[in-house]
Amino acid sequence: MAKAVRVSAKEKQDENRRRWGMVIDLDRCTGCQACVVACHAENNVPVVGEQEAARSHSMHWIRIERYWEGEYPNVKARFMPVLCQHCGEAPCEPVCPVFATYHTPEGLNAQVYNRCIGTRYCGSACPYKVRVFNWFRPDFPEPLEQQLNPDVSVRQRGIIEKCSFCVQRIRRVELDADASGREVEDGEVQPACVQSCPPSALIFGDLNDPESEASQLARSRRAFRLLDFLGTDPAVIYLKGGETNV
Amino acid sequence: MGKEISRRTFLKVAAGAATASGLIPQVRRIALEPFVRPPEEELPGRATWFASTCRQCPAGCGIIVRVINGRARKIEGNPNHPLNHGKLCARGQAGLQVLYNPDRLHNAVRQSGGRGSRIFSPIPWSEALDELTAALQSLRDPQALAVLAGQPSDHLYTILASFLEVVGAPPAVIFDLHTALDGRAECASLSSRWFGEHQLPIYDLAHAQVVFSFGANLLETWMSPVAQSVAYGQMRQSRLGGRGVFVQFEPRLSATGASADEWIPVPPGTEGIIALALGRIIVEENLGRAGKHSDHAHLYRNVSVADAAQACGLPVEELRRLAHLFAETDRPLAIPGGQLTGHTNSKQAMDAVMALNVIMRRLGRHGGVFTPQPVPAERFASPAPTSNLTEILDLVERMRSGDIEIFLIHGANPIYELPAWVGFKEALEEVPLVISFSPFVDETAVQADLILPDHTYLEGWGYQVVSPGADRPIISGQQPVTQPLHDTRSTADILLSLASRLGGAVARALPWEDEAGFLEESSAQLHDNSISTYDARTPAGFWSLWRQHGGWWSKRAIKREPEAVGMPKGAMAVPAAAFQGDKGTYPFHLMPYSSLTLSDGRGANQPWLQEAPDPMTTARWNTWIEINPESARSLAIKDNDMVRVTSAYGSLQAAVVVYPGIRPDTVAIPTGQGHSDYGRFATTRGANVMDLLTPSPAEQGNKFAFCATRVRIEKVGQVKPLARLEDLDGEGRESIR
Amino acid sequence: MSDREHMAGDSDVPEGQIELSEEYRERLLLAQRTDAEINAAVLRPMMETGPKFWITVAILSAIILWGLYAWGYMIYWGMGTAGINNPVYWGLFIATFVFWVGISHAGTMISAVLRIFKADWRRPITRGAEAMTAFALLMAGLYPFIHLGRVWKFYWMLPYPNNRFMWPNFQSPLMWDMVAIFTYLIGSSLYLYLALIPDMAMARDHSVGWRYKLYRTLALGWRGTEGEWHKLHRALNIFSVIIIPVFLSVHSIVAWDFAITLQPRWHSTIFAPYFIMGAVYSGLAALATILVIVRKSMRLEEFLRREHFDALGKLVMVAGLGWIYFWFAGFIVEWYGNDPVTRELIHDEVAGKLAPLFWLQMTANILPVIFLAFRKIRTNPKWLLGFTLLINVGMYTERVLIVVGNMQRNYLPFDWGTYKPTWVEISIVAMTFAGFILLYILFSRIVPYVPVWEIKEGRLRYSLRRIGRLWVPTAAEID
Amino acid sequence: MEDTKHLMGLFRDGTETAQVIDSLYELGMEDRQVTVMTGVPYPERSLGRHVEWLRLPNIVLAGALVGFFLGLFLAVITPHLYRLDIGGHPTVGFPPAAVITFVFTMMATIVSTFLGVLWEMNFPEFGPKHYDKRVTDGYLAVLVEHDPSEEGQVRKIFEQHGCDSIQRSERQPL
Repeated sequence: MAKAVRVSAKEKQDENRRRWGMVIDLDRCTGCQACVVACHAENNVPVVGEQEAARSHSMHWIRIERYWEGEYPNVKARFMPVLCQHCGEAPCEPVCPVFATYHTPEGLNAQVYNRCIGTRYCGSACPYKVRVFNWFRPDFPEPLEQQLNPDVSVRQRGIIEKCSFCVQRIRRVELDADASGREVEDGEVQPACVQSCPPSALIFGDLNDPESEASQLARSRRAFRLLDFLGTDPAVIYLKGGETNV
Repeated sequence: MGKEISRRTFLKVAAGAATASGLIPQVRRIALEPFVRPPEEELPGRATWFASTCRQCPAGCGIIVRVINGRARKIEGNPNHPLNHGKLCARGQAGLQVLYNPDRLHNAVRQSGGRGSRIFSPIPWSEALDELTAALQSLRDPQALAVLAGQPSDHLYTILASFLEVVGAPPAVIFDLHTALDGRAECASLSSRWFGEHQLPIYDLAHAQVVFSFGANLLETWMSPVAQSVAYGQMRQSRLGGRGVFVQFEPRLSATGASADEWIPVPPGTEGIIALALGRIIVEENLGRAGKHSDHAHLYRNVSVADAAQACGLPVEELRRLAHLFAETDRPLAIPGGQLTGHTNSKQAMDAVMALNVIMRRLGRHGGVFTPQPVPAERFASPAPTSNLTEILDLVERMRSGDIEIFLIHGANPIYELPAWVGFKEALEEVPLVISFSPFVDETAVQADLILPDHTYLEGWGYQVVSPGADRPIISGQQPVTQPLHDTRSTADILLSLASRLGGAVARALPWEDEAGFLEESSAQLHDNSISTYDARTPAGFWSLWRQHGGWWSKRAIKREPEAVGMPKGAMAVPAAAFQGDKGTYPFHLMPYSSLTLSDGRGANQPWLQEAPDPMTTARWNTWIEINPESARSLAIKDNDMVRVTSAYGSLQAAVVVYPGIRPDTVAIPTGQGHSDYGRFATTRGANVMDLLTPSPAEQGNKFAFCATRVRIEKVGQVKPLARLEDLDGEGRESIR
Repeated sequence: MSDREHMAGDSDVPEGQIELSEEYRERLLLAQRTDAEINAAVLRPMMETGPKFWITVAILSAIILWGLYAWGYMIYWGMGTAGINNPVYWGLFIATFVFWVGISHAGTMISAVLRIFKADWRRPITRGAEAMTAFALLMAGLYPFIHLGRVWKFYWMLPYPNNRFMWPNFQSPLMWDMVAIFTYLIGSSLYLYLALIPDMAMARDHSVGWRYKLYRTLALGWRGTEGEWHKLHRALNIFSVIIIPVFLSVHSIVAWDFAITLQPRWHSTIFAPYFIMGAVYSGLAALATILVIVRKSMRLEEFLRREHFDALGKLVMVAGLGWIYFWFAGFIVEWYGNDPVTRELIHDEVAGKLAPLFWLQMTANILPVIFLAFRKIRTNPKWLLGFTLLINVGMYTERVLIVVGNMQRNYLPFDWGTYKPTWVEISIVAMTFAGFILLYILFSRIVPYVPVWEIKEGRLRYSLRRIGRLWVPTAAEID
Repeated sequence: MEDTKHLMGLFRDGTETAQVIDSLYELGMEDRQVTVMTGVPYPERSLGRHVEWLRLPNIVLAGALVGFFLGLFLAVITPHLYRLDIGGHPTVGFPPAAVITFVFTMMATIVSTFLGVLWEMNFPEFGPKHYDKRVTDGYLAVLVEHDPSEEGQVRKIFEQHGCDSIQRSERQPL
């Protein structure tokens, strides 16, 4: 891991390096919350209960924003899943005093739980408000703790966590591919949300690979990025709803 | 592994598995082994995947469960399964919290303080079985044994049906609220009425160009939402370009309606009238490329478009536009279901919608309507039916009059799920012996003498004949993925032990040692079948592959064209829907709808589902009532105000969600909350909308007319901030003021 | 005596015939006293602690203990016991932090800036101002700890490498914050202490018991030789030059904590000077408040006179005008830009949910500026107390609006939030207010509140000179 | 040192004191033999003494340099020891480095000023010293270290200028 972490600026510019990214087809998203629950299950995201949820203390790593357009009877609602955008120029990263969040060479905005001391500065700096804080000790009444994914740590109270693009799955696939001496194939890595999404609104892949499904979709004329004008260079690309690609 | 499995899904599965083949069959009996002496398939820290079937709703999606060190850790869709193609909905993902629920019963219990006392004392299984056997033996009349089950796994249904038949008891009544709100019984009745089939029709959503859905929330809970969502994704953005159009007709904008291109807010109960009017316009103007409509003109003889336009509050021009939109395409599709079936005119309305498919020649066509191919084996040919309200009312009546001496209940929670007016709880009190098989102490189990908890579905065996199916016959196999957590026992095994204890004809009719033996024998019926996706030399090998694949299915798509043998012959008419409650006193239509996450309330004990926001209101953990902004303004109520909702039958309190997507004359309340029992996560929150429903008079046909109640709304002066994910100051709009 | 002789000697004043107008006479008031009398006047209220004092200490200690309990409770159960949430990640804690850092700015303003400009009226109030700086900074310095999610790991921010030779991230404004506040705390404490040494010697010479031991230790062996005075002067001059850029940098960095984010209304270049101006404004107002209270409770009327209130009132007024100017300079750009989020934020403040706070802020910050323009109000302790208290209510509100008001809104309306402080936050904030007051009153009982040697030095420089019919005091430019 | 004695005179007036010092110099006293203690800082040279040359500015400057380089080390060198990409920023950027270097320079300057002046003053120094408590009550104390033979002359000078109190001074705890 240390090798993966210590990367010079020159190495970073290596063209062959992956940039993991996600394409979210808003035309397919039905707002069904499968990704939300899948994420809770995969990443041991705690549940906070009604009282704390009402105080905006809930901890979803991915949320489906619902926006109304128009008034009754010509009213429409649109869904937009929002998760960590894994910005290339992430505003959350430089503000952390202890380097608890940084950019991996593969384009992930990584959060080092063990390093975090809970200044919540990254959360304030994030324009997408996707960083969630452990407001309380996580509570898993017995035997619910047996549902926990052993590949993902359970976070302590007082630290920030957020979507990791299921880095544990990425690593597993990469290690397995390395072990058998082959390249990671497109679509082989599927974060829990992508895996579960019934209408396949979420597509994950290497944006630097022009052949990958994600990068092909990212070139669609429906493509846009959330708050692109801020210049954060997100790795999550949305495809506008209500239109075709052609 | 069929060709449909892409390489990546195969790799993904293989990567997690300890052995070279993708999925590992669960061995039939696993001795309890400590962690340091792992069973041979278990490597510490290495994941094993088991294929099984999701039982969170009756759809029967295939799942694979990641098991590490003997404990289930994650549920995912089975990528090989032809129904859900590796996808899974929120409820399916939350299945782990059924298994690991902290409020499960740990063993068989007797309610020692009397029914409703909630004082339980554990009893050994032998004693429970003795008692049950004795009770059955002392039964004077086998007709005094009644069983109510909620969409049981098909293997349990088969065993149960044989058991009841051989002891001479009436067949089990099958009811649960989830399928009732889907209108499953109505849809089945439509299928048998029109096509002479007892299986539900299949709508080829993926390939339709224009989809008109009349009340079916097919992306949320209706029938097989994952399969329909997968198809919806293909309809929207097929990789070849082209994009289907989707129009939803319903009084309240559901999440499905929100995904539609157009939402037509029809007055409750007029969906069928609109369908008729559309048909009339199509026939009259001879729209579309499907040939002449003269064959069907007689159906619409008595339809007046102008009257229909008035009834549904839409201009005639709008109806014409919709008719053109529907007809002037190659592959239109009309789907009836869901809350359409909650009206008194549902039969005629369903006919009217299905007729649109017929006049556009959509039966058996690409992107049209199909009937499923039955599984080619006798054992699987007759999956569990769904009872209608008449059968339930009949059961209640017999209970009330003291005709029932033993009442067994499995997988259903009628005290919570049935409308309060049915009086199930009161009727139950007349039954001398009530035995529940619920793994949880729910509202009905609390009224039982004995609770003999079944395994949860991740610990138990079973199979489910998928219906409505995908494009081929499918049996989703269910197998234990982990040791039973507690001292629970499979209900099917209990029936088999009962049979052997009773002896005689009963034992002969149910000769299996246990349910796994029954399953193995059943699977053998498909051994050597030519359409099977896998085959083995021996039945034992076949049974092993069955468990490895998570069931059985055909290797290729088999779609059957339905024959509309029973379609209406004469002119169709849809009567005005009747509503209970005076319009002056009760100005609003009440629309109970199935919660996307909690479904009919069975999800309420799973914190992941409680915490997952409702997609439209983003509310969590409670009950709310949706009111049009205009109506809210006229009543001077705001978001989060508590209101009392009163119908002619009952009343409840709920917090208000001012909801732009609902008709001003309608209010909507989701199901699922308001539990008085059912564990720590479910209780003490919200209200049960079923308490409000008002009975329809018998002359309107004993339908479960859940949309036919009228209510009034009064402010109670309290404020209850709902746990909404969305911030209300944003007013739900993306653009800022 | 010696000074009277000075006057007489230099100016030939006929004894008993001088007609000084009141404002001039006031300035010479102390000239009538001997050094010993001045010493006694300063030391007496220090030594006298009546029941009122102990009751106050008891109440403050109780508040502090309760606040510590609340803090412990929050550490044990998690930050969620406070009202902060997503997206309002920073609440009352950070607002109060900014407030205390702001309060700390007046001490330096008074003693360093006025020392450089040789404004003689500063002399009696410098120590009170410097103490305010040090204690306000101590309270401000608590907040970064209170605010940490895992306070038990606070030392990870200290500049030392971990076992992988990873140092803290010096690109983070929080690191700047930490070192700047630490620097300022050290600087202001040392500055306070250096100027205290001769007075410690004075107190040593006039006390017995534990006080004698304390003062003797703190005086470090001061005798008042020429060399000592000379070196002390040089050091104080160097200090007053260095501490000014430090004090400017501290509040700039606090402002940059906010301004470097992409949050609309925070992301502004004017934030640093605006914060500094606000800090000076609130700090000077707080100083005036404290002086009025200390003057009354410690009977220091002789030292803290109308001339000080007059001058301080003018400074507060000027700082207030500056604050209004900077506020407006920021506001007009934001208003004109009409960016949707900024517009929403402004709307929310001016006419929305935050309107009561906003108008409280504007009233409380602008009204005193108008009233303090009148000399009669400036020099009346009661009015001054009222208006300066009002200013700090206004400035506290301003911090809350900046931190909380802005965090409640962002680019995605779905994720807006509402913030309500809980008992935990309120208790902890109250703890720091009580802690500040307690430290301050204990300080005022332990060290001479009025810098005696500076006053005596000031007296040396005055003489009377006749201009026409008037005798006016004149000050010599000696160093 | 045993053959020198200390005499301390207390005066009330600065001018008189200056004249005493002048007279003492005329007597052939050296600078180091005469110490003046005051409760008030008299302006430099007002009492006719030589002004000492101070090392304080050099100490401060040295401290500032140390702080500058420490700041530079932290801001510029340490990020290279464990390189992490954060937000697309370069490993070292001018503005953060400037802030850190500035603050550390200032911190070191402040600390070195304080330590420097203590060092210059030989503080802390709690041993017995020649002192009179009346200094802080406004008296100017002139302490003369003299040969026993000169005592009379010194006393005379003191008396001539209206000395309030002349005493043999012994070291005493402060």
